[in-house]
Amino acid sequence: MEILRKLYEMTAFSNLLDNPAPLFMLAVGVLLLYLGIKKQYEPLLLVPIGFGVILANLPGAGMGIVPGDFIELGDNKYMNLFEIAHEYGIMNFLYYSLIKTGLLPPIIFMGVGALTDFGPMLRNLKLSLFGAAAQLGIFTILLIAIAVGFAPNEAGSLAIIGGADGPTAIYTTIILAPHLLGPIAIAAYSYMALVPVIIPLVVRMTCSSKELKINMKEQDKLYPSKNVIKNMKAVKIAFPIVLGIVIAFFVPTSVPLLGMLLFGNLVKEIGANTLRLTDAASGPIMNAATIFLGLTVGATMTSDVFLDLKTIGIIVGGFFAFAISVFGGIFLVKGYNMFAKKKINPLIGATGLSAVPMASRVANEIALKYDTKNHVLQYCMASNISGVIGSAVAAGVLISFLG
Amino acid sequence: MEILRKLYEMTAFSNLLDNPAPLFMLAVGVLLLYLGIKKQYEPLLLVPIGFGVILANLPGAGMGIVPGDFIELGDNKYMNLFEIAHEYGIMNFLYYSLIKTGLLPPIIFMGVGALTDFGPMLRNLKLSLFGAAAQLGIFTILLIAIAVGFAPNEAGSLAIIGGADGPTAIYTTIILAPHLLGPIAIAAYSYMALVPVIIPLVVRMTCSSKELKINMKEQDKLYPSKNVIKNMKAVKIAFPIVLGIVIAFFVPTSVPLLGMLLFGNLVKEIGANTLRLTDAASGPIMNAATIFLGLTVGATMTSDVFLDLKTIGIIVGGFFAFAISVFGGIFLVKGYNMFAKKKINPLIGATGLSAVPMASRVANEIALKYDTKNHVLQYCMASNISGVIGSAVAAGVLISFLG
Amino acid sequence: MEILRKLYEMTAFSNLLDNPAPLFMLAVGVLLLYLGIKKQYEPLLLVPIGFGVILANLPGAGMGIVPGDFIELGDNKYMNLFEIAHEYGIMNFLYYSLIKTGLLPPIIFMGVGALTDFGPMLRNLKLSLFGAAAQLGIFTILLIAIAVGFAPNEAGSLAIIGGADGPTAIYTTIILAPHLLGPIAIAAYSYMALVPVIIPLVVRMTCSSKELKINMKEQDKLYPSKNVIKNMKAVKIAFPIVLGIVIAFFVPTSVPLLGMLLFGNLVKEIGANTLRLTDAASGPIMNAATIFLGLTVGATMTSDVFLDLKTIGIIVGGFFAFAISVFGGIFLVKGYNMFAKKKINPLIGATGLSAVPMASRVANEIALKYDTKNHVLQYCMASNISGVIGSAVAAGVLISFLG
Amino acid sequence: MSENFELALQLLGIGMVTVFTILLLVILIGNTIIKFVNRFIPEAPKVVSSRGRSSGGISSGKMAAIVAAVQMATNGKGRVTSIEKE
Amino acid sequence: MSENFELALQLLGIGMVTVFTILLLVILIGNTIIKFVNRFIPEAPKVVSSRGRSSGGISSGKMAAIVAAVQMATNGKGRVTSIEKE
Amino acid sequence: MSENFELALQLLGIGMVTVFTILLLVILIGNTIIKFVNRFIPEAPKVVSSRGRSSGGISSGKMAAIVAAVQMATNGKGRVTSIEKE
Ligand code: NA
Ligand code: NA
Ligand code: NA
Repeated sequence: MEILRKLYEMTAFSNLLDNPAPLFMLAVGVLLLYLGIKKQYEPLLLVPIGFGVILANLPGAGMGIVPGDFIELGDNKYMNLFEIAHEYGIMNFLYYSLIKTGLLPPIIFMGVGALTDFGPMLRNLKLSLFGAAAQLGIFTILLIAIAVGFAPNEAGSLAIIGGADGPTAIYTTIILAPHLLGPIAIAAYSYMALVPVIIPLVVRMTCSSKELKINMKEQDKLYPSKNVIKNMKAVKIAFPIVLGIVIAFFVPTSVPLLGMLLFGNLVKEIGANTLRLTDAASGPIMNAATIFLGLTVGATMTSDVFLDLKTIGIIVGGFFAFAISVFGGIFLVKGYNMFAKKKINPLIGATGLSAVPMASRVANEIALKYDTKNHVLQYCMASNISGVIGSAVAAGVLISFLG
Repeated sequence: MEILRKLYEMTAFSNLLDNPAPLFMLAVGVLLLYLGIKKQYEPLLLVPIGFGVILANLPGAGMGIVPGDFIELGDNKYMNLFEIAHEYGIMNFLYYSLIKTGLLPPIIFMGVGALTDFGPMLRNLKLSLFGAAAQLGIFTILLIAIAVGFAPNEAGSLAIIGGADGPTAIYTTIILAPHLLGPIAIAAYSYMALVPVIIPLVVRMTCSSKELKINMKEQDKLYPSKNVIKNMKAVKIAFPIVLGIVIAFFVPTSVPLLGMLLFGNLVKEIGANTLRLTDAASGPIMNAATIFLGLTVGATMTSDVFLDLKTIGIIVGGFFAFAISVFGGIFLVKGYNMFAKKKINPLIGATGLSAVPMASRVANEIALKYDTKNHVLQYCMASNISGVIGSAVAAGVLISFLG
Repeated sequence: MEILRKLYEMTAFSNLLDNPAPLFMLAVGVLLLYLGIKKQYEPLLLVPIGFGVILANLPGAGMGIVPGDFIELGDNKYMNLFEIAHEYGIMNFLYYSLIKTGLLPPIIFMGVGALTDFGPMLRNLKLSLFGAAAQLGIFTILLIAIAVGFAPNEAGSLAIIGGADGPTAIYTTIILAPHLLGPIAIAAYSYMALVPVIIPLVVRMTCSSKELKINMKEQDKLYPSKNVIKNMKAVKIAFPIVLGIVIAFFVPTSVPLLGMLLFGNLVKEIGANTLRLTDAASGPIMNAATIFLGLTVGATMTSDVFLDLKTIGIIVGGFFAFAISVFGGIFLVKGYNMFAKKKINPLIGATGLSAVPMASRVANEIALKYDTKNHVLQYCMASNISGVIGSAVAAGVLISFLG
Repeated sequence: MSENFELALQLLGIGMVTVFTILLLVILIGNTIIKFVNRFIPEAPKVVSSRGRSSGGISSGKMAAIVAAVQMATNGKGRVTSIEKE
Repeated sequence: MSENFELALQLLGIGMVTVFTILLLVILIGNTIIKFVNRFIPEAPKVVSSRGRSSGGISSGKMAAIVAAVQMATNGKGRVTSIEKE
Repeated sequence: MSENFELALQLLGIGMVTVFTILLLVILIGNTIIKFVNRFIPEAPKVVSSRGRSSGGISSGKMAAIVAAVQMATNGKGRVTSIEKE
């Protein structure tokens, strides 16, 4: 009997009897895996996050992230990383060295930069402006969240979901409200995956068939642009350097994100001479960062963190942040079209949201539905990419004022 | 003359005169390199370990791992990693951040998972049971080691060699008896490399020619199994998720190892959608982890650690742990065959040991020697892979009771 | 108005008004990018360094490396890495965990080793001696720098530029004078990139046309060497092991660099059995290390560090260190030729500098200019590679006496 | 010592029981999943995405032909690690 | 609360102004760079260095031949990613 | 200062002596290993395993043949990314 008692103590069943909440969280983890695997919602992130949720909620396994105050010693002193590993295990070691330090989101942004082509944006620079309008969801939801009673820092983290950019949302939340990291990351990636649902929804509610048939290429023929780019390679090399410096003067807090994005992009545009760096940034570094980011962010979702009214607020608020951002972009196009001769398809406003490149693909499909010859993809990519810059800048503003 | 004296002081010759023991350790390092390079014993591990032994024992180079109490400050406080690097150099920095934290073995297991195919096991699930029987060596040697005078935690580390699984042995030792890490890791990998010697030896001592001629495919024809797997991909995706959760309830301490193994496997089975993660986990992450694990584990083998009676105990005990594990698997097959109509080839018991996939290949060759048409590889792989789970579970038990 | 004031405060313009020096540093960063991208001066290093300089000098971005005493707590205690990240951001986190610990230069050397072929050196072992003579610049500039008023540790860091080897220069500087890391790394890589200018310059000043026409292959025919290598693979495997051990006895402080170099080389020479390790060492590990080394070394170059008279000393001194090293190699050849019958082309002395493999290519081109049939590349590679060993040994001496 | 020995004896029991329990569970879980999948999602997804990269979509017959060609051309010393489709 | 709300209102203004300012700057910078490049360095560098990797040691002539063969044989749908020599 | 200068002078001596010593040792070690190997293990191992990866040592003629074979077999949809030798 003694031996059976010891056996029982080794298992996690006593923990479960004390607190069955983890069982619910395991279901959440399985749901996220289902969304990532079967529904193919951003599987690169939702699969590690879902598995991280499961690992964190296996009672007795010690894989859940402990709250930040567990490692604070007061007086601005913290446990060191070795002590964290020793006391709270490898997940907390990874989380407190890679995530809580703010390291991985900029690292992933470096890889994103190395995979980004600013070409479409440079060919249609004017369209970048819609990447600004489509940040409207962020600041509107910030207002509403604060009105509803969220603390300003939490409201900022919730609002940044409207930037439709995973690393930006995570980076901002690490700084403003790390205790909400799990739900916010999941909401951000889930809604990014739901862009094929959200964009058509907002478009249908706001745009007429006539507007959606606006053919950008014909407009370009009617009103040709004066700019020809004679040496695209040189432009693409100079652009990230100059842009990085100038933006930094205005929003220095956005540098860790945007600086790394532009560094990755520069290295890629240089070409063969720095190919080793491009390959590393967009390959092993980014992939490894994605694994550890996903697992550890998922592992922050212990039951006491998730089973909170704020989680519902984040889920609802995140959705509206997305929708309002899409609306913001569309709205600016409509305003522009009222005054300009050269019309713009409102879908190009909708993609200002970012969620690159899925938003552009979705928008292109909508356009083709209304006119099978109306390919808007390249134009959408212009506002789409500028939306990444837009939300990183918005994140910088939130961090400056609420951090 | 002054200049010559200074020159002499710069060199390591005075250190060597004080203590010539490192010379012996250098020979051990060269021997390990010889085994890894020329004899091709697990070269991926034994070459870095051997070189690590050499680096650690170069007098004055400061590349040897210092004992854990050098970095303890008492009162559950430890030197931080920066101080460790500053005081004891890069090898200790790597060791105390990657190994002593317990990080690398689970990371390597993630890669192992991404390279593992549970298919053969799922097609012959019943054979998994022999992966349990073949853990017998672990607990038998634990008993003997304690009887001989090893402390329980050291005995547990020694015993886990019988799991025939490198990362599991290293992980267990990090937790139970880190001061024995070097000899135990070397014994584990050496005996894994000696599987082509150990398995035939035990088989010859215990199995009759008639038993070894049992043809699994013919048995399958005589007694066909009812189970047909209609959608292997779905099964392979669900399996690591459900298995991970259920095992965790029973042996939560096995989660860092098994959880990461199953995560790696899940990501691989999902396929194209998470290919970036699979590639990272089984490629650069695992390879880099192997380099640093090998070098630092080797670097723990300073002369005062190695030149100890316990080392001999580990070498002898490790061998018997392997042999008894093989025997355990074979023994259960024999017992099963006494009662069942559908006979099982005892080689399938022998491979329950794990040491994937070499054990299966060796067993297949033995079978072919007795009957050139008797291919048992796929059947052996079933018990072989289940042996990995078996030893990770055994490790969890040891950690629960002795950690 | 209030809102505009807050907007202004968020920007970096107030910082710039207080201290416009960063603007100058931004220009330096852009210049380095120009050299790396357009002039193709060591782009793998100068591009990340240049971008790091820019990041560090964006006011308010918090990406500049803080001086070492900011993280010292006195009494041999230091802030832990988590606190450093928390207080000073990700760049300092990366710098203090990867660079200040001395980790990345040996890691890069492991990759260099995995890409190095000792074959040419083994076929012409005698020529290795010129890799010793070409360290003359190091110790000469050390003398001069001290005479001019540099502190001995700073003089050592400056002098090691003459080793013409980036990781060696950086490693030495981390230990001797980390506050000079930026300018020294930049000088080292810039002059390595300028080898096609420096070598011809020194050669023209010191060598006669007749000397430069010495044809090594004809000399080999006239005075054939007795050594034939019957089993190059075995030699190449034994060489790094034995060499590593023997050098370590003489200059143990060179082990972190040379040990890792030889480990990388060993793993490569073993071939298929350790290919995973070779690929990791020379691919993702080295490339990732290069990115983070470049960015963080660049980020040490804040204006107060760079705008110092010492920087000019480093730039001038570094150039002469290179030139004197080239001269040293040539001078030994001339001396040798005075006594030996079998003449040596002085270009083989010039490449003792290292700067592999560019120095050899440059030398080969010079030789071909004087005699279109005189291919000296393979001979130059012998002294060229030995120059890497030479400067790592010189670094070990400097660290022993000045560290 | 004898106390430790008792612990070791207990662990021999606990350990082997646990390991057998878990591997029986492996069998149980495996069979349950197989039955569940056979009943509810018996069809494999149309697109084969097993590995995705390398030889994705190239039929095994063609693959064999290629491998054979390589074998011939290289005297059996070469092997095809991957063939990609665009 | 009302104080926080005021902050949120301000941030709505500051935020959108900043984002628009930056993206206007993006347009300005982009156009300036394009004009500058068009005027001062209008020619692209001669050497194509797109991907560059591998094919080290294989003469560009041979490489071209191989690429052409692949192009022909694949109707332009295949591409050679790497051919490595020792 | 003059003390430092003396140190520097000493280091000039120590340093150059050490560097020459080491590189003489390199020569000595190299020659010893070559002689040892020539005497005791003069034969190279049969299996070439030098680099292994991608088409190492596969002649370009053979490579072309392989590429062609792949094209044929895959209707031009496949491509050879790498051919490894064992
Ligand atoms: Na956005
Ligand atoms: Na096992
Ligand atoms: Na050198």
